[in-house]
Amino acid sequence: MPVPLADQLQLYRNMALIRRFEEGVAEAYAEGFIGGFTHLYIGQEAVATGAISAINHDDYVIGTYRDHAHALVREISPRALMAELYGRVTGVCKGKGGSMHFCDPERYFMGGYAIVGGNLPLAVGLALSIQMRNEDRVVMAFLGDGASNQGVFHESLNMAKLWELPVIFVVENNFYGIATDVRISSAFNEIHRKAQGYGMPGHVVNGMDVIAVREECEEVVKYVRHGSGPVLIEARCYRYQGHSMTDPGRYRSQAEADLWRKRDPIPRLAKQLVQQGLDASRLDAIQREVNEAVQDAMRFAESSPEPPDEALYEDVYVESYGA
Amino acid sequence: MPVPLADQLQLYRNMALIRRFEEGVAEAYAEGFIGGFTHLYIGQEAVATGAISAINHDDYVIGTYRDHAHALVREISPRALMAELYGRVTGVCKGKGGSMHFCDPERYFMGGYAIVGGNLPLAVGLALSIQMRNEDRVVMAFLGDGASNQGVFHESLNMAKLWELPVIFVVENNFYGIATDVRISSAFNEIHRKAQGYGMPGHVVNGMDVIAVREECEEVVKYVRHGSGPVLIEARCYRYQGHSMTDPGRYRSQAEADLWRKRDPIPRLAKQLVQQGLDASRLDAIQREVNEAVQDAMRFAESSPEPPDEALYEDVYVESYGA
Amino acid sequence: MPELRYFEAVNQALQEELARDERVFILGEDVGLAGGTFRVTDGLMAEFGSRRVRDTPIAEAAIVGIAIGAAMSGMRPIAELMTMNFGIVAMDQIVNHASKMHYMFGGQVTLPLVIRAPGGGWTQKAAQHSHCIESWFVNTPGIRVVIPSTPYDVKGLLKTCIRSEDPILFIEHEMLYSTRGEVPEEEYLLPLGVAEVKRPGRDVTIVAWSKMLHEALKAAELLANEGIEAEVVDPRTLDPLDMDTILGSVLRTRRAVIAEEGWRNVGMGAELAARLQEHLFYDLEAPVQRVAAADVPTPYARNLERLALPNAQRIVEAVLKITL
Amino acid sequence: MPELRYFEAVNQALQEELARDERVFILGEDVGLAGGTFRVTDGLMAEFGSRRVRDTPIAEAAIVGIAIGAAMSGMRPIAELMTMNFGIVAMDQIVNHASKMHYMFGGQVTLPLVIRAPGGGWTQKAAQHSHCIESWFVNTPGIRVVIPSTPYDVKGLLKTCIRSEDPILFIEHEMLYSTRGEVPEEEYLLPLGVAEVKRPGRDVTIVAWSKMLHEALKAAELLANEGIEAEVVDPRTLDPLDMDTILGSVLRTRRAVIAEEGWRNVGMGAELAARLQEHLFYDLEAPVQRVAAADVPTPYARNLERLALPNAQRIVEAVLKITL
Ligand SMILES: Cc1ncc(C[n+]2csc(CCOP(=O)(O)OP(=O)(O)O)c2C)c(N)n1
Ligand SMILES: Cc1ncc(C[n+]2csc(CCOP(=O)(O)OP(=O)(O)O)c2C)c(N)n1
Ligand SMILES: [Mg+2]
Ligand SMILES: [Mg+2]
Repeated sequence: MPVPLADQLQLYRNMALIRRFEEGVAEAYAEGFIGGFTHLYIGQEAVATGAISAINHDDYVIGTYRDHAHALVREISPRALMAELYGRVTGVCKGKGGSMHFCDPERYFMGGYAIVGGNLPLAVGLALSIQMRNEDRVVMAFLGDGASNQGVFHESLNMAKLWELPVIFVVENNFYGIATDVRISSAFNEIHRKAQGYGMPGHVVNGMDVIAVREECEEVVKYVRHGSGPVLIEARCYRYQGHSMTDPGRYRSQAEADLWRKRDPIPRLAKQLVQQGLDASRLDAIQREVNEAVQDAMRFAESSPEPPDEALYEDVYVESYGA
Repeated sequence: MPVPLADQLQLYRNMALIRRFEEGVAEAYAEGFIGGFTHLYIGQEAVATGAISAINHDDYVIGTYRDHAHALVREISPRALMAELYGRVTGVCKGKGGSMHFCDPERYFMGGYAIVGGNLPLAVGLALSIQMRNEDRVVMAFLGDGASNQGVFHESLNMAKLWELPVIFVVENNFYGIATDVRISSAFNEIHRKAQGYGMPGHVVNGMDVIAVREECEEVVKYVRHGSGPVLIEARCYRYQGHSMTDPGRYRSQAEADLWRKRDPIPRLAKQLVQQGLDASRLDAIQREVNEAVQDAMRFAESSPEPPDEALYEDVYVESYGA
Repeated sequence: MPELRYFEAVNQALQEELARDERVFILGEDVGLAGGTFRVTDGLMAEFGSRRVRDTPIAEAAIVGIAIGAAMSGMRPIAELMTMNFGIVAMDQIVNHASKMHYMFGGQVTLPLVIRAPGGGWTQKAAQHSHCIESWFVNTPGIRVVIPSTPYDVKGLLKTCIRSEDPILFIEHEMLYSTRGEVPEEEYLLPLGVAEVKRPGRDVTIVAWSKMLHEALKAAELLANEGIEAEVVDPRTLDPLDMDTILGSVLRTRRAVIAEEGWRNVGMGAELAARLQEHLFYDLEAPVQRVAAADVPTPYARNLERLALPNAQRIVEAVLKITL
Repeated sequence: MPELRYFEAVNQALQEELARDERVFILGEDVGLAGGTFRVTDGLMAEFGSRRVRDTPIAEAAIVGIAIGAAMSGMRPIAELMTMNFGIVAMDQIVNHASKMHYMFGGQVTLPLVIRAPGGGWTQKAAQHSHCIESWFVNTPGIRVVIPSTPYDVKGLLKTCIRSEDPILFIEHEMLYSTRGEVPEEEYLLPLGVAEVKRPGRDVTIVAWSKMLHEALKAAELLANEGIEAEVVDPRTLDPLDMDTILGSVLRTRRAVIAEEGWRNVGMGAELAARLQEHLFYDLEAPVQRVAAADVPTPYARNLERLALPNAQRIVEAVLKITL
């Protein structure tokens, strides 16, 4: 089924919002408002945007430390996200998580995690909940190419397939784990084929084309929701920035970067939209709108208070005891 | 190349020795001479015997907690092994390791390990040593079907293949990890095909036929020694006893056990040898010889002293310091 | 009151909570068909089915991680690690995930999760299979550590833990499973963070838990023959820790010995000794003594293992050192 | 003497040992082409090639396990864990394999193995990326724990470790990499198990290591303004631990504060406090004080992180508590 125009516009808006949001993050980081590790998604927008658009609002999403985009697509407000990055009490995790640990269970966004591969068994656990309660839900779990070399990746795929759980593993293959080229980290760098070792379907999709990602995911989600078991999707993409804010990214050639920038998913969709007869001014309006949303989020974050001192000892445990 | 008669006799002797040794272990365990966890290999003799007979004496072997057989095939003396089981200072590890931790680096037997899968990265490390020093050696690493679900299995296969290291992973598929049937633990229970996920050749062999194991391994060892990278071999076999001395093994049906006992590797080879014209009395002599060796080992172990008290604090570190 | 063995008490707690709340389920290696390595889950799969008593592959990191994922989405999983030794394989999931999520997500996610695992040495299981490493998890904020010593305690505490909203590491002991003790027929729950004086005494306080509690009680008997009345306190839960009861006891006896089966160096005993001297510096009549395992990997040989592990006799010696 | 930054001192030690002994090699994530996350291995792949400075996949358990296998067959690997946080993923290989093999195989196998990893918080890396968990490894017999605080110490100790026959966990600190200090041009080695008095004083002993050593020195400055002369002792290696130097110092000052960045509950400070009261019960004028991280997962927000982590001011407060 072709993606309706309204949905295409929404995809465009989300990608534009992610890009603009992260540009704002980079500025705020440079100005010292944001600390810690902050990993930008710029260049990869089509993956989270297209994939998450293919599921329902009450399907679970679980991510990594590179998680701003996924949270935005889940419609967590830019204000709550930016405030989290600024370490303010108005942040989505009250300032306690930061960039790598966005979380909003009310929007079924089950968190960002900073141990490579560590989120994958959690994804399987979410899917097990669904199966045990006969819920009509799926789990969409994101991971990087590098994560597919970790032991828990293997354990998670095995158990997801063994129990035929409703989980979709979306590998954001940006070809690098920090500075390490996938070719020197994976014996088998056709990552989607790793699924075969578990008897699980594995697909590959152009992660620079949001429509392609959306369509592929729609198919897969149907299969998974239908109870046919887990699927792995490899989305090939590229991050334009360094691995994190402190990485100049010198391990990649200019030629390689240029090549990928030519495939930028945002102008690509813009062009397609205009070809479908959309007035280009609509896109400009969206750009202005997301720009304003990000400016607003930054103002909001900056003017929000830090967490109170008492927060230090809050939320370590739910229950307190005699001692 | 067909296996020469002398070698066949040696294979027979080793299988007979393993079986008799372990029968002795079971007796000694029942009498309280042996403690801890003790895992018998009875039924699986053809695997260690055939596989290790295909490598050189200075190729590395590394095993699991089910390691008596591998140590015997490596020609560690039954005395040193039995004494280890009795926890005596004359044991191969001075009584400190016990059944699960046989080790004799002089015979290139690099240890038994009791954490399922934990020995696999060590095997890759041994192979890395070989490659870095351009030695003419291979590593033969043993693991169970259950171990192939552990994360380090995946990490080890990936890195062995990535670096094209000279290691042979021999999966002793006895179809159970303790009480757990391989079909409820592995999404893909054609274990040899798990190698495909790493672009590694995977073979399957009848682990109840020592000649088949030997011949398959000879081929594989040639390939690996030649520098063509790692290989995985799945040897299908069956343990007649419980998982360890305390396991009655009720999770398996009598019919299943009977079926496998009909395939017993020792009478099978005996029959083949007689068919080749060997006088059956030669085999009886071997049985008497290994019986005597085991009796001798048990007497030796029983009469050996326990480790002295000082041993408690010895060998924690090689080097001592001011403090 | 009927007598039960420790493993039967665990089994009862599990059975009752599985029956009470359908969100509760068990997963682990050989917990289902086999009924558990130590018979702890015997009969539960037959009663509750293979979805709620679930056999897993040998993959401890995933077992714990899957339990976390299930807990954060409203289930109440009980993950069994066949032994604590294998918990080390799952360390990242326990420490970096279970113990941090409630806090780092600003309280939005709760993890009603129990990780059960038996620890301990004593039967020549050798270096890789004899761990008492509760101190690492007490060091880690965000996860509770419960470590009961009797059938009564294990049942009452486990039921409370299963109903708790927090992740809890519930440490049993392989040598305790066959021990017996009275367990009421009617339902009861025991609170976390409440120590119990298992034997009153006025001359010295011995703090001990898990299997060492029983060694401490034996030691107290022996000491009584010498005219020394030892008070034996079992904290039962190491996090939360009922420091009040311990301080109260030592304030009366003015002498303390901590006995643990784990290694001495930076063990739980160190924490207790450090706290006692902080709080009771002017009240203590003698330095706090620690009885613990020798700081060596656990040896296989029977005689060496006995030398390595602490016991009643060592506790007696430690007490005599500060009471004579 | 030339000044070097801490990361340069580590780099020099690695470079010199790689050049000296061809059995030495490095493996880890991004150690080669990228020159190391903290520039520690910069230039080494260019000089020694990609076999001896080896980039690995993200698979910490295998990285450590492969290093063990290489060490037991005669190589001298240096495994880099990008940070200590990821060491938790490799916990089983470190604890169940590296630390036990020499002993459980009766001394037949030696593991000349260094595992390097930086720890620590301070820059809002949040809960999963801010660990100081040295106490777990000190608790574990069979592996040494070295934790240097200055460029001079880190170079001299690392070279000794690389030449040692034992497995060693070598813990650096992310915040120390850019600090400067004098490092001689000629070769030198520093012994393990020898603490250093980094500042002499007569009124109180502060024991601190890694980044906290520097906070302790700052605290000593502040205290000097108040007329209190603090002696600052850096154990430099936590296993082996030079207890003699620490006891000697406290015997003179009769007051002690232990400062560590790790959590307080069952941290290394507990061990030191426990030992001090054992050995110097009648000599101490006041209870041993511990300054440590708040027992909470490390929060992201800058203000909360600062509240959570110990610093010079807290050390001053602890000292004042027992000197006034
Ligand atoms: C267990 C673990 N090891 C190492 C790291 C450090 N690290 C953070 S991100 C990263 C690269 C991950 O690469 P990939 O999975 O491809 O994801 P990407 O960053 O490219 O999105 C590494 C090595 C970590 N966070 N966790
Ligand atoms: C990490 C770990 N988890 C669990 C165990 C307990 N355990 C010991 S042997 C075993 C079964 C292993 O099965 P398999 O790999 O098939 O080998 P087999 O015993 O059949 O030879 C288990 C679960 C262990 N020793 N280590
Ligand atoms: Mg990547
Ligand atoms: Mg098996």
